[in-house]
Amino acid sequence: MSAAPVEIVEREFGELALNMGPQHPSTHGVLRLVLHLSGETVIKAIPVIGYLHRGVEKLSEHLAYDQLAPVYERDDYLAPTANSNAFVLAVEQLGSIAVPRRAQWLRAFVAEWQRVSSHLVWLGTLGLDLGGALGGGTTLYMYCFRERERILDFLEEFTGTRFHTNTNLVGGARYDLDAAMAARSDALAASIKTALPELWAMSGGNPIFQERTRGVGVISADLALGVGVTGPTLRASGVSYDVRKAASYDAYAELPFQVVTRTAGDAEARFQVRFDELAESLKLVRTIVAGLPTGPIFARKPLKNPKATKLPKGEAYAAVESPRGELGFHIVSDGSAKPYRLKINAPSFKNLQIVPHLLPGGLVADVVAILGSLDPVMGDVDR
Amino acid sequence: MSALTTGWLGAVVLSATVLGVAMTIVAYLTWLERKVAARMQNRIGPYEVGFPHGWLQPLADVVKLIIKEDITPRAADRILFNLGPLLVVVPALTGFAFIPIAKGLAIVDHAYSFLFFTAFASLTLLGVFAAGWSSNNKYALLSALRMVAMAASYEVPMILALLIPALLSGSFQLTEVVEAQRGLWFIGYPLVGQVAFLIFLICALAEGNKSPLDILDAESELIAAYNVEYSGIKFALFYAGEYAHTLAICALAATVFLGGYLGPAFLPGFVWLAAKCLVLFVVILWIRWSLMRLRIDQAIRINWMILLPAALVNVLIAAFWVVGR
Amino acid sequence: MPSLGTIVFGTLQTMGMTLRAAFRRGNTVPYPRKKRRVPGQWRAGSFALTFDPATGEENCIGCRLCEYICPSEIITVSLRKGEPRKNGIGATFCDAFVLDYQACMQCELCIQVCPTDAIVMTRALAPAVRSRNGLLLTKERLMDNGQALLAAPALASEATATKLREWTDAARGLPKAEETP
Amino acid sequence: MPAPEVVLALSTRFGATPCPLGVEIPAGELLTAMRALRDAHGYRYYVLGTATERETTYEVGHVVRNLETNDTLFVKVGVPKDAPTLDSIAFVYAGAEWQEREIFDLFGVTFTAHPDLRRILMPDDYPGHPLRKSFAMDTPWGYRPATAPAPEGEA
Repeated sequence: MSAAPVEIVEREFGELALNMGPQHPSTHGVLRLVLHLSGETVIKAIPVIGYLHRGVEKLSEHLAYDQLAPVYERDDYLAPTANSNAFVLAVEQLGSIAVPRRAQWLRAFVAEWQRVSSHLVWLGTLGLDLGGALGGGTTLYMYCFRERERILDFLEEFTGTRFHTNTNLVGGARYDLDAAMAARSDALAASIKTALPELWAMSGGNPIFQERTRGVGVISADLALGVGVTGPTLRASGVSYDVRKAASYDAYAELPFQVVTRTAGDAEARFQVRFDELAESLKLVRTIVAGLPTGPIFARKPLKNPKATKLPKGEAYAAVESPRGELGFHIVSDGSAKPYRLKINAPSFKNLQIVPHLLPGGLVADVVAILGSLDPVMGDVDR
Repeated sequence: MSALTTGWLGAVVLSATVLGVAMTIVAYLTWLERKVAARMQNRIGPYEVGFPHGWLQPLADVVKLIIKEDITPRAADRILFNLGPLLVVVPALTGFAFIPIAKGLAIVDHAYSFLFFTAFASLTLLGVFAAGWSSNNKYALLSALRMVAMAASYEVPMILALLIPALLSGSFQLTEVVEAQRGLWFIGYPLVGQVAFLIFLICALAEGNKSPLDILDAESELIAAYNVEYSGIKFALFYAGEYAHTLAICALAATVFLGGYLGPAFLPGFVWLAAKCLVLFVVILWIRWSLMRLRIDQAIRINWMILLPAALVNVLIAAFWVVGR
Repeated sequence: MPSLGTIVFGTLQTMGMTLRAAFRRGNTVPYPRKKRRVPGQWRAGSFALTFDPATGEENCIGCRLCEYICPSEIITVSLRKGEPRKNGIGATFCDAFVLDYQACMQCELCIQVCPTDAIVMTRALAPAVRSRNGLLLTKERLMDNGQALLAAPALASEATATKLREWTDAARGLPKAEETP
Repeated sequence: MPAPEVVLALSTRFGATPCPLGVEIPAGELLTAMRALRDAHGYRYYVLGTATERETTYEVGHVVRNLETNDTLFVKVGVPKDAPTLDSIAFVYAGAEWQEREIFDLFGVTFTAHPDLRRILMPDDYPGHPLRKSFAMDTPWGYRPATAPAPEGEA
């Protein structure tokens, strides 16, 4: 939250410094952008983050491994399961803890549903960014939230809460899918699939939407690699890297799915990648339900005193493909029941880093289009 | 001049009545817009205040806005800041004075009422600029600057489109323009009428600040744009001015393209006028709640590269036609 | 710029979409008059300390497992020795039991570790309070909730410690030893 | 796991020693080693910058990845605690800029020749560097759960 050293200069030749955020409808939370404008053209953009910093990494050194998974679900609050999934994977890798096969499939199941729900939020808010709260954007937003609400209702029925499902435990999953819920999941996936053309008609099929996103915020593959953007943002620049394929975790090695890529690297390409991922994920949840193996979902002894779970000395890094990209946990253990050091590799943090490279040259209206297409979640950026 | 406006007292009473009715209509237009938008978004819209369907909602909104704290920023230009809302509302409402509601009957039936109307409709933008400039807020300033760019460009094809009815009727008097449509509404004239109407509709979106051309209060970029610093009753005035402005433009379009008060005789003329206004208003809402916003450079490019040449060619064709007739 | 066909067709497609939507049924639930169904294992409600329905004795044995597992560290329990219970689950009780609901994140770990199903969540919304003290769930408040659950057992969340442990039982779903050939 | 031939090349050229998940490199060689990794070995993708407090050093780690071979490598550098200064690699990998700012913010390691070294997550006037082990968890302004009702009038 560096306020003072950001130099705000309003020079005589008409350069205007515009403080966008931290309270602004289009900065996706509490991002602050210091924009230097010449007319409406952005000359320089300085992102200022940290307004949502909660010190999770320091808190991790204070809590035991069995307590921590629910804490991380608050980081990336649009796809909470991805956080705890990456954490439990790292702990299991460090402690060589076996995970039952059914639990791996269930983790992927919840993760894919949350990917759909997260992408729906992104599409709706992108609509708000491009169309405004008093226009067609809201209509798209409402359609997206209509579908997302049904996913949250389903997750609530399945796990007890709509968001922070807390379904990942070290060594397995927490809630089991019965036949009735499996049937509901299938029906829901089918019905959301029929709603996708409606969302497309409101967004990608609209000439104004195309005009607003095409050629805006182009990220070349080289820039994307050097800055280290990840997830759909990286894949829209033509780099086909998906953690689910490249470093398979959970059940993804057994699941068939396509890695969606585009080569244009602009906002429209990022939109298309995420939109196609919606369909891919809907296919995946149905595949998972159809092939869900039987067996237990938790292989350890029942939870009791968390201080009893000690990991061997060492280091581990495990990552998952969250809706925003590679979300990794690097754990350094000193042999006790608490992490000695825990570092979260947050995808939004890395994706936001590209903002100063993209905004100069564009108009103020492009700022919100680019930010919306990057899909940053400030809880994930600031941790 | 109509007999209704003779005498000072008569004028005051009439103006007060018209103003009261107009403001009530404007308030209920917000209700209509919220309902239409809600339907398109699969929602219900206002429902609880004035159960069912929230028919008391506009009243509640007005009361809320009146009793809210009225804030003037310390660094604002006080005179312009307080003048802004008035400059928006008054010209927008004045426009209604020129709209004929029956044969030869308008509050002001001037020989050049057509031109007066367009002049008053453009005056609201002055209020917007005053508000944006005087707020001493960077977002409001950007909005005011955008307004200048938008007004300078979209006024031109709009006036050119309005020249078509004037050409075809041979008069700048709105009552005459309506009477000239007895045989065929001007929108029905092949090609010329439809192109002019379409251009006018697009320009009306820009004038009335509606998506996809609501560049100057693009709230996802400029928060609340020129009225970002306004609260309470002044904000309500802006809101009312915006709706009155839109409605006035709808009324003009209904008058010069859709035959105004003309219609089958089983209903009085002003009902036909109101119905046509309402239909146009809902069409504008439909466009507004369906489409996203254009960027300012795109909006202005569309204006200079497409609308203006089309309007010019259209005027040329109409002129040849009128001459050859 | 896109072609004229794209502009006309795309715009008509979008406007047709909103027109069709306008004649669909709304999704809004008019909340106070129509309530949505609360799922069985809902965990967004308040907490309760349960009683044994047969004997009416409190179930909490003051073992402090919930205090140890709570990630927000908001539970404070102290142990008290007392008369042995009639239903035979021991002679220890909680002396004080304070749950600071302000910082609770509804992770359900305390319920999962409870050996006697003593702490559960309720399916009723936590009542709105006028001061922060109102969110401090003391033993009396939790026991009041527990008494309410005795009267209306359907208000309790289905996710009790027993059920959660049953779900995560390591032997669950595996063929039993005698069944394997 | 890091590719053995890369580890070998790094150890012969820069005196790197293998360690869990990657290699440890002398602080003076970091910049040239990262350049070599990017240009000669194909580690073009910058994944993560991290730091860990050890007994006498802060161990700064840069994680880079070769997308062709799908190989992730931790490059660790020990920085002495009494003089925590290290070369910035933000000009080699643009992605390191914010990660180094974060390490500077939370650990107090200074990066020389960094384009814009300011605090990134914490307020500018924040005392101390929170992820150091010497930084106490019990800050006076931290939230402590209540165990008894607050006195009347304070709640």
